[in-house]
Amino acid sequence: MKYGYFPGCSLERNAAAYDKSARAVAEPLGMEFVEVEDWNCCGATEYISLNLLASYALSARNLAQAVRTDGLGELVAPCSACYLNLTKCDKSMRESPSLAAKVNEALAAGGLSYKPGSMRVRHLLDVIVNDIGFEALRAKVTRPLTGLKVAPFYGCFVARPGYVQFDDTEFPVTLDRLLQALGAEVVDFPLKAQCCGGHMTQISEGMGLEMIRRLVKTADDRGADLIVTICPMCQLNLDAFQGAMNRHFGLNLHVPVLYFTQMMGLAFGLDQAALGIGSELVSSRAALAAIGATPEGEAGGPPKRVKKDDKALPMPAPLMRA
Amino acid sequence: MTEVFEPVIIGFTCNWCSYRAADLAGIGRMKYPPNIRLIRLMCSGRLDPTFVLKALASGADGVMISGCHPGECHYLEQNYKAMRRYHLLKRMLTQMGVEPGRVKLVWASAAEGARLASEITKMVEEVRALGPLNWPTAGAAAALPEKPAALEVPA
Amino acid sequence: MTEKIGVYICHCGSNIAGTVDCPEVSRWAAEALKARGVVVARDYKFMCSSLGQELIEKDIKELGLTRVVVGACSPHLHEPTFRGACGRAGLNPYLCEMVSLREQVSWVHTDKAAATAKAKAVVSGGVERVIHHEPLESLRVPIHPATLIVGGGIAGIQAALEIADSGTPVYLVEREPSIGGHMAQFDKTFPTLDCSACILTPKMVTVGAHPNITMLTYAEVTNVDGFVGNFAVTIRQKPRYVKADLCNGCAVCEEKCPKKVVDEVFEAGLGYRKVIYRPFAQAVPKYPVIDRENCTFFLKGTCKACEKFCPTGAIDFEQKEEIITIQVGNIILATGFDLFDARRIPQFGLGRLPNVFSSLEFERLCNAAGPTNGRVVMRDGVTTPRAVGIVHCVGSRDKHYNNYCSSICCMQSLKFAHLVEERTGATVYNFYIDMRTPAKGYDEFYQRLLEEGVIFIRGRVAEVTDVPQRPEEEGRLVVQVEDTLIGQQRRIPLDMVILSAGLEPRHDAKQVAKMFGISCSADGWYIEKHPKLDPIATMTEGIYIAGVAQGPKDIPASVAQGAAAAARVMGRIQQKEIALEPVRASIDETRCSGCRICNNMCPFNAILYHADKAVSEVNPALCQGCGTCVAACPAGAISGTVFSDQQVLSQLEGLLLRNLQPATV
Amino acid sequence: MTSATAEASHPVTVEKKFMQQVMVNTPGETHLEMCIQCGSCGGSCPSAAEMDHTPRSLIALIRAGNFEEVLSSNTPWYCVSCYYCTVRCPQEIHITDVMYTLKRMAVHAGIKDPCAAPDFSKTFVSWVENYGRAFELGLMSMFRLRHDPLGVLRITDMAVGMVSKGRMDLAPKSIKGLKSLKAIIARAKALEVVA
Repeated sequence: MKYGYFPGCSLERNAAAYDKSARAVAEPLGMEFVEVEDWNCCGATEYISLNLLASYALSARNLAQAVRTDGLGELVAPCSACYLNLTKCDKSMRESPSLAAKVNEALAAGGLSYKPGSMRVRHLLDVIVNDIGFEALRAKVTRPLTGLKVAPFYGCFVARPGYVQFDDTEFPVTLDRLLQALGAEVVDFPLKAQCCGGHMTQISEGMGLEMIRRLVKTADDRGADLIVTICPMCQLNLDAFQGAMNRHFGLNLHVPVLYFTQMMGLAFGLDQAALGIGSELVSSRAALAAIGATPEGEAGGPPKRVKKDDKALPMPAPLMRA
Repeated sequence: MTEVFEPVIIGFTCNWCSYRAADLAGIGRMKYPPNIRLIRLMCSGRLDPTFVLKALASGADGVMISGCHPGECHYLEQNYKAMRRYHLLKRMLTQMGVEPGRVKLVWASAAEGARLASEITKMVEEVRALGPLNWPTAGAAAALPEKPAALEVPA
Repeated sequence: MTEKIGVYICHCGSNIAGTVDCPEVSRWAAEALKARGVVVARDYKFMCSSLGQELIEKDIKELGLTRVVVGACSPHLHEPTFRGACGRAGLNPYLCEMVSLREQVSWVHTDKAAATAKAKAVVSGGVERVIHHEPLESLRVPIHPATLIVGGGIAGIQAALEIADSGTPVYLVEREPSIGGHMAQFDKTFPTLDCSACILTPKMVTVGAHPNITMLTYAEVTNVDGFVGNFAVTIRQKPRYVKADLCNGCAVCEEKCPKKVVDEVFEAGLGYRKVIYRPFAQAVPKYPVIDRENCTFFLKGTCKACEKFCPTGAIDFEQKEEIITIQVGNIILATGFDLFDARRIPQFGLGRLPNVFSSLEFERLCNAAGPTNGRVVMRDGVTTPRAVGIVHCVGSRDKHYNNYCSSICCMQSLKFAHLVEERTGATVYNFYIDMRTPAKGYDEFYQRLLEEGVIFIRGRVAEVTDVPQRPEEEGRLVVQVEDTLIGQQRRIPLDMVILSAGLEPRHDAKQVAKMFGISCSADGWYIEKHPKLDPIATMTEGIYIAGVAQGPKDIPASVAQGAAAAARVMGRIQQKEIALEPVRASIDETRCSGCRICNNMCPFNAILYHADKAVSEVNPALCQGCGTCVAACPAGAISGTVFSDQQVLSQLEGLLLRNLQPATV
Repeated sequence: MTSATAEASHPVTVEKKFMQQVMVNTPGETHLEMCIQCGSCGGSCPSAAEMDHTPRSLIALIRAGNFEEVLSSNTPWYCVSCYYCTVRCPQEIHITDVMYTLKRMAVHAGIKDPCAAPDFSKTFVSWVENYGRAFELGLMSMFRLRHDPLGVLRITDMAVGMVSKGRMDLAPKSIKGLKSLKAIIARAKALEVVA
């Protein structure tokens, strides 16, 4: 399958490992990524805070470029922020013709135009889970991640606000299932769709670090060997700021943070270097050594219905199970 | 007041769902344009296609047919018959050069006053855009010894 | 002959006159429609008042009116009134036509000129139509004295007792093995805190013993035919695998049955029951049922413990389901509600966090006859909570789930708060959006809870979590909420959280409504005939609704509505027969070509074909007057009273004011 | 539509005017008049602790027409746009988008920055406008130097780590079509009208 590919600024540099691993696993899964020609920054959450139209124009330019690059109509964004901005732009333009007209008037200044709805923007996780599917994934696993306890971390934008809804807004499960398909043991991680803090570390360090602490601490409490992310911003906060966080709170947590594409690569038996493993600041070497170890019994997770003889009262089964 | 074309639309409602929806719209003081005038039938199944032709021929610019939702007919399944006749009628009307927008089938349960009101508002706008239906003998209907009705702002 | 028509325009106070220039409309009618036979046109403040009606009667007598047109509210409201007036003055009631100037003109339009113009057209339509009215006699249908009540909850029980006591037969159909409904699951009832079972079970017993009541429990209505006065109802009696005539309710079978399963219905999933069971000790009827899905004998072919130990040999594994058909004149639907499944709001933790309980789970938890004998303990079955949070509006007042207020949750939550406080001494928090305690003695109960020191935090709970942020939160549940009265986010550590889930229409309410020919509101509740003046009847003659099935309400309101529905039915039975609109189709044999197109148009098989004469004929007893055959007849041989082609087409002419042009007159 | 009729029938109050301004400047349909003040937003907000008003009370202030208080509030600037408030709002109000609107209105009205956030956004945007792409190191260092010089020290090891791992550029890199991008942004800004 052929997709337009929008790496975004982070994947160029700080999340190069994400880019690398994404491209590395695409091949065995029979996905072809065609990178968008001369794309620009999506504006993150900052641009729209200052100029509405200009921020839409930024994303619209990317969409226009994508249409130019290939007529496939499907654009994959591994970065959740880019994914959100691109979908937001397309949706708003579809819903408001007057806005669309203005945006196109702006694009015209650069000799471009974009017809709302002509690009279907999707997150990499969505594509892998729904186009490739778990069966195909399992088929590709040569080195199952058995023995590895992972905390799946979705962050905000894949779950919310849900301009494109492929998972639950509160307790998403697709990444859990994907990791299970790779053989890893998924720990019950209730904060999986919480916010990583975004730019908070910059504008209010204490708050930002506190938000990071909650996530890392909980993953650690729940017995996770590592946290698996699907977004470069989340990875940056949880990984790069983990040291600062430890110092700030006098903690000594050490929970490595990898991308789900890196986990896939590992399970597919690809070479660690080819997946950019090692570029994380909190080293994952020790954690990854656990792979192959025999898993212990169920960690966390809601308790099963209790036996009759037990004093405990039965409880309803959860509606959604990973 | 500027001279806007005020279409006249005849609405056929069934006694059990859509006529009561119209009552409900009233009870809820929901606003819609005064361009529609309703005729009560027992069931949309009673609607003889010639009623619609007669309406258009006699000066109506559009006709709305409404009844209970499919599966909710007070007479079990008669609205399905209405639906079949509607589709035949539509084809025939297009043959006769009547714009499709002039005849509309709208399902409205007794609880859907708001829905009916908004459907009426929509249709009046569409027919206003289409302009008068210039069938022979038509035209006289709108002509009342009154100034043209003002366009309502639907709530 | 030309008719003498009287036109009467009602002001309805300012309801119509506020937007329609009524005097102008009647002036216009008298003038413009003179040529069409209008001899008098009047407008009056309230046509429906006795004075207004006298106006019409006087004119009929003095001016010899042969037709009457009243422009007022919806015919669904006052048509009987004005037909009555005509009748009293010696004019056939069906020579009166009512057009709606209120619901369909003044209330929905704002521009006075336009509304007045439309009113004129509507009146003119009425005048043209009435010309073609014929004098008719209303059809009189006998009322079968028996009544069907669907649903054995408190509303159905009340209705059944009222009617049975009046001396006419009642069939009470209940889906579950016992009557009692949700009320039987409760321990206490607000605001008086009297024991639910103590006030309910006597009524249940009376029902069970009542000579005029036939109880059909563990049974469901599968089909309804016919119309008011004479419904034919088909009921499926599920096999109990217990012979009612032999069983003495000793419950030895229950005791001996080796298999336990979680009771998802009566115990709300919080407790267990045997596979042969009565939902609860005071169940009515007293005979148990075997749950086939789980019975070891039905699964593996061995066991039969119940049969071995039954002293009366009442167990019968061979029992088959029975199809019962009954004739009834009226039907009351009291099918109740389903509890909103709070697991649909994952951030509240039900099903994920052990110590989060649904409201029904808690009802069972605090019930003396419940799984813990009324001990309020945490999910482990032993620990007493020190701090308990009660979350209001779960699944209610939320566009994602149910937009409406479930109306009982505030009081229910106050009741829970009191019970928890009383039985555990725990600190109790209520998290509410708005406190709604409108009925008799309710706000006093709120006051009492305030006195008891229950804590109230105004704010809709954002989430319930087991992830600690501060040391004091370790190992506990935490409710995160904005305390909107101080404008701060708070995290309250708790041991137990109770979700006051809202009320929802039964999952199958739509199918049931369809089966009985009534309709559901957008929310899924059964629609009453009039929201204020007739909250008991439905749009369908002979079908009444009572209890929560009509909309969220508490026990006193359900009882009141059950009794009201009963009174209505008893009135009907008293009259012995009911007058129906003579809306019927008839075939003119001379014009019928015998093409038989109409035959399969009729859903009621009211049209029979006489092969000998090669003509079709309508059986007026079966015809319901939908008119589909009238529209279908290629020869125009079928005509429908009250809605004849002529009547409709003339009204059309009138509405389009074609009647004003001499050419077409 | 409701407000439309209301407007037609009687003059719009100060309160309504400001609320409608906010709604007009927010893409999509958001209905601040529908807020029932339940606090789902304030309860869900991960950074509520930093805010001078919870989102809920900010909406109350908007409806009270108190625009000075609203536009000078730090609440929108501490919004991390996690969209929890938006998806949990029982009235389906697009609270996060409203926060963006309030930021734009504040900047447009030239309100004094209530915290460091506005400058962070401005710095970020300046890099994007001059190069077409974001430049983390530049962003962080420049911004830090301006706001808390000592903070730079606290993140040096991190920065060094990032650079040594090859995760941070030392110089910004710019896109080919920079000229056209600048033209697009310029035109967009010219077209942007904040009510």
